[in-house]
Amino acid sequence: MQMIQQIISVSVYGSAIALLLIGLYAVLTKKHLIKIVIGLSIVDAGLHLLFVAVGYINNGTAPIFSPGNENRVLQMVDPVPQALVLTAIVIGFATTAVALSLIIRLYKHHKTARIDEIKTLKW
Amino acid sequence: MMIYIYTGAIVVLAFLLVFSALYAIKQKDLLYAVIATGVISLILSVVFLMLQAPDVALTEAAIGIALTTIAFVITIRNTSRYENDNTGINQTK
Amino acid sequence: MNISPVHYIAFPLLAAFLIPLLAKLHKELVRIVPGIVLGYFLIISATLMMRVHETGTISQVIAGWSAPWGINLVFSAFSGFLASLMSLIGFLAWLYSYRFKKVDDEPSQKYFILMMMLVTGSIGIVLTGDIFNLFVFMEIVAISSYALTAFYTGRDSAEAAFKYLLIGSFASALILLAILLLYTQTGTLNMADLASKMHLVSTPIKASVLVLFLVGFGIESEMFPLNGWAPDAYSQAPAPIGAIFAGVVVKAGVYALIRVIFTIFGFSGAFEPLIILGLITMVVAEVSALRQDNLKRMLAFSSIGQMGVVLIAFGIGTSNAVFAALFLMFNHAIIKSLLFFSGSYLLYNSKTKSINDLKGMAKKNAFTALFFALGAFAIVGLPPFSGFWSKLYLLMSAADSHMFLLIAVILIMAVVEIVYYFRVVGKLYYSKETTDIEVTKPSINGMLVIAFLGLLILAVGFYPDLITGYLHQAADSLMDKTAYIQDVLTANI
Amino acid sequence: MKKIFVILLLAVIGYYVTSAFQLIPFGENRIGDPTEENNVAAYYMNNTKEKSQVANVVTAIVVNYRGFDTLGEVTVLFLATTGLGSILYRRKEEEEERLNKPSSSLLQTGSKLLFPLVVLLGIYVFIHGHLTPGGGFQGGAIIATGFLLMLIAYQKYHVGHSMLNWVESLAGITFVTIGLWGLLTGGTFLENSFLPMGTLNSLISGGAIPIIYIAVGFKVAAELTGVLDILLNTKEK
Repeated sequence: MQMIQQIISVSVYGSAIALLLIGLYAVLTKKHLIKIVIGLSIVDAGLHLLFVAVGYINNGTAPIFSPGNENRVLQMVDPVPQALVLTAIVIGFATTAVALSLIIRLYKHHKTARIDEIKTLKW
Repeated sequence: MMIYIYTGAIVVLAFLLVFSALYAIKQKDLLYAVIATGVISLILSVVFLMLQAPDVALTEAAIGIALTTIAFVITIRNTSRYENDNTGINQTK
Repeated sequence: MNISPVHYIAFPLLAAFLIPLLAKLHKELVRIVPGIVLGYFLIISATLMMRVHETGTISQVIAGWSAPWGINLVFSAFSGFLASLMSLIGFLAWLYSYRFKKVDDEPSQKYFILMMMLVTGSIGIVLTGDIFNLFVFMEIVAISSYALTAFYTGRDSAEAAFKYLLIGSFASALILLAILLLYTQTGTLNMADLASKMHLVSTPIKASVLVLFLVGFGIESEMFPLNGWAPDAYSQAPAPIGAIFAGVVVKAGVYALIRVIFTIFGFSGAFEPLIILGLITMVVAEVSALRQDNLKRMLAFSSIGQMGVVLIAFGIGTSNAVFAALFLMFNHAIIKSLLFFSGSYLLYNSKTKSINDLKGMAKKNAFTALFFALGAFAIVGLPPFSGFWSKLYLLMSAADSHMFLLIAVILIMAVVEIVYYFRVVGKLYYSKETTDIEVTKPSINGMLVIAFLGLLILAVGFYPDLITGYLHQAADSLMDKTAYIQDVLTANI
Repeated sequence: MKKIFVILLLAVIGYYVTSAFQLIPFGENRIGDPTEENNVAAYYMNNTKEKSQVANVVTAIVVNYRGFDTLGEVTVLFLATTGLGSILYRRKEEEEERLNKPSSSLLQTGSKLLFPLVVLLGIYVFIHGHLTPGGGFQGGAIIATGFLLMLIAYQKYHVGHSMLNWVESLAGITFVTIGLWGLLTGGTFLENSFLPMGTLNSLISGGAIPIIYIAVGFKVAAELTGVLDILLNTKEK
């Protein structure tokens, strides 16, 4: 049992942190703007997974009082991180949309979407 | 028995997550990369369901899989499809 | 309906949602309604400041759930001071940009909505008592500033906005992670409740949360080395937005940083990391400002340098130093806005926005040049102006803490500041040749704003007592962590 | 060279994040006994049923306890739509038709059939937000997917901007007005007190929570559709 818990823990936390790092790697090294935004959304995905993972309780149920089991409060997983993630997902989409629209405008202007071909983007 | 299936599924999904993330950043064809990001969202929403977060799973499914992917695809259609595309600079206009 | 802190948020949102419909009625409403809202902010600020002065901190709960369970807004002397300052700058920026663009253009409708929400979001950051709500308001600020940075289509504004967006998203990811770590350890998101439960958090997690917040909010408050976005954003955004960035948005970032360090982590006394980061920020920015040719970029670097000074002052952490920091923030907000407003008129027709285009501008545009010079004198801290007092108080508080090396560095940087500001003023007044760039006379509302800010600088310069009393109260309210917790957690609905 | 530096940096960050999360055991119950109300999660679980009569605790948190966040979040989306409009703004004369080859008739008929179903599903999801998983955001996003289908299938299909504006504004105004109603009646902003709470697990329960979630649903649907519409209509010349 201990072993199984360990495996689940490692795979959930591990994949979430791996997503964070992979996304960050893309943001820092990739040259194409769309790749950078993909990196950002991978970072976001990792964060969202971390939020949900932290709220999970072994053998918990979803935080909904469905008819019939209205008294299972003790077994519910933590609802707060889930509520926060809802907000974070929507905000993440808004940021991605703005980033993509900026890319479209940059492409119109420079006819390219690569950082190394747009001088003013270097820093 | 259920617990083993559950554990196995989580492990497989975790590997798939990391694999699609790596694929998404390695793939030079941006359309495939974007689809890989969509797959990440898809797997995530399954994982959210397994972690007893149906609300989040539904949101991730609707926003992450459908809308974000489409927004990326539209952008790619309006810009360039390949990561190493230098055509813009060589074009005469 | 009594005036309460939530009006700061509710009415601008109502207005923002209404404006697309009002635009169908009459185009002019699009510009006027944000002005009414921002003007109403001034009324709220005045009323609530008076109430705080009489009865102490106002803590308002939202949705009927008292403090740790629901979200609450806290209008203390400290947050109230910042909210009022932001309202003032926001209203002036609106007045200045009232004739900004032809109103038939659709983007001007969007400009005013975004500008109003930029100010609202910043005020929300300052007032909220909930750490996740702070994050949400930060995103409101972020999205509107990305869009406003990219507002002009002609320039390289999309590049600047994209840089800003990248760094901004990085910051918000870090802040989310920090919030998550704190939540797992304390089971709460209310800042007062967090502050009282900080002892439950183990040291390694505490350290990583502190680092995450320091970097995340450091980006918003233009702290070195993550301030690469600032000069581009300032120089590409429309001038009134530059003023709002300097006077409002950065202040919100600094507020968040300070609230986390002083209240949640409860540091009291000198906090060395902040002093060191502030020092590096200041030195790097002031030296970079020397080399700038673009006036707006120079102002941006100067702004970063000033934020470095503010961070140093907060880092010293004595009551007098915090007072000096608040005074510096006040001065920076009004003086930098004046410089942005007048500078943008001086360079209105210049393509490059280069300092060289200012040659002999004083003859052509005496009014604006005069106030620009006044602002330049004030910001470097020359005696009769308000900037002098804040620098003096800062140096005095540093001397109290025996940080003499710090004083030396600040003084050297003041000399650097004098050099680059006087170079500009010299170009304005003592240049033999004059540019052939056409001058644009400021519109009447622009002149009003510039003159008002100039007079405010002079007034505070001659009678610093006008605000020092209030600033002392604000500084004390920030330093008193237990009172904050008390005020928030025992507030009745 | 840069890559090595980045990988080193990531290794350091990864090490610290991992060691931080090793202190947070996965699956551990950090809430404790809900009836003791030691933390917000426990309080929400213990009180949602009686005080709000809402079956879905996440909905109660999103709409009621932390409704202010939701208002802010809806505003973020609204600002994104507004911002997109200004970033990709073109003057009238620059506007042009989307020139694409027409989609296959299979896609067209399929979309026509699916569209009402998808919209219906979305509406179902946000009307039942307080009972079952889902709610305003999810329902709104599903409806936006339906419009997206139509936008892709029919080149000529155009979502009326005027209609989007109306829906978005009215939904937003409803949300804020419900909030201000609480203030007007002497309570607090967004207070859920002016409607009867109803009984748990029935459609009409939870006071104003379903109404707010429906408003959020319409608003999110209009905003997301607006975002996609703006992106789709900027064709590169």
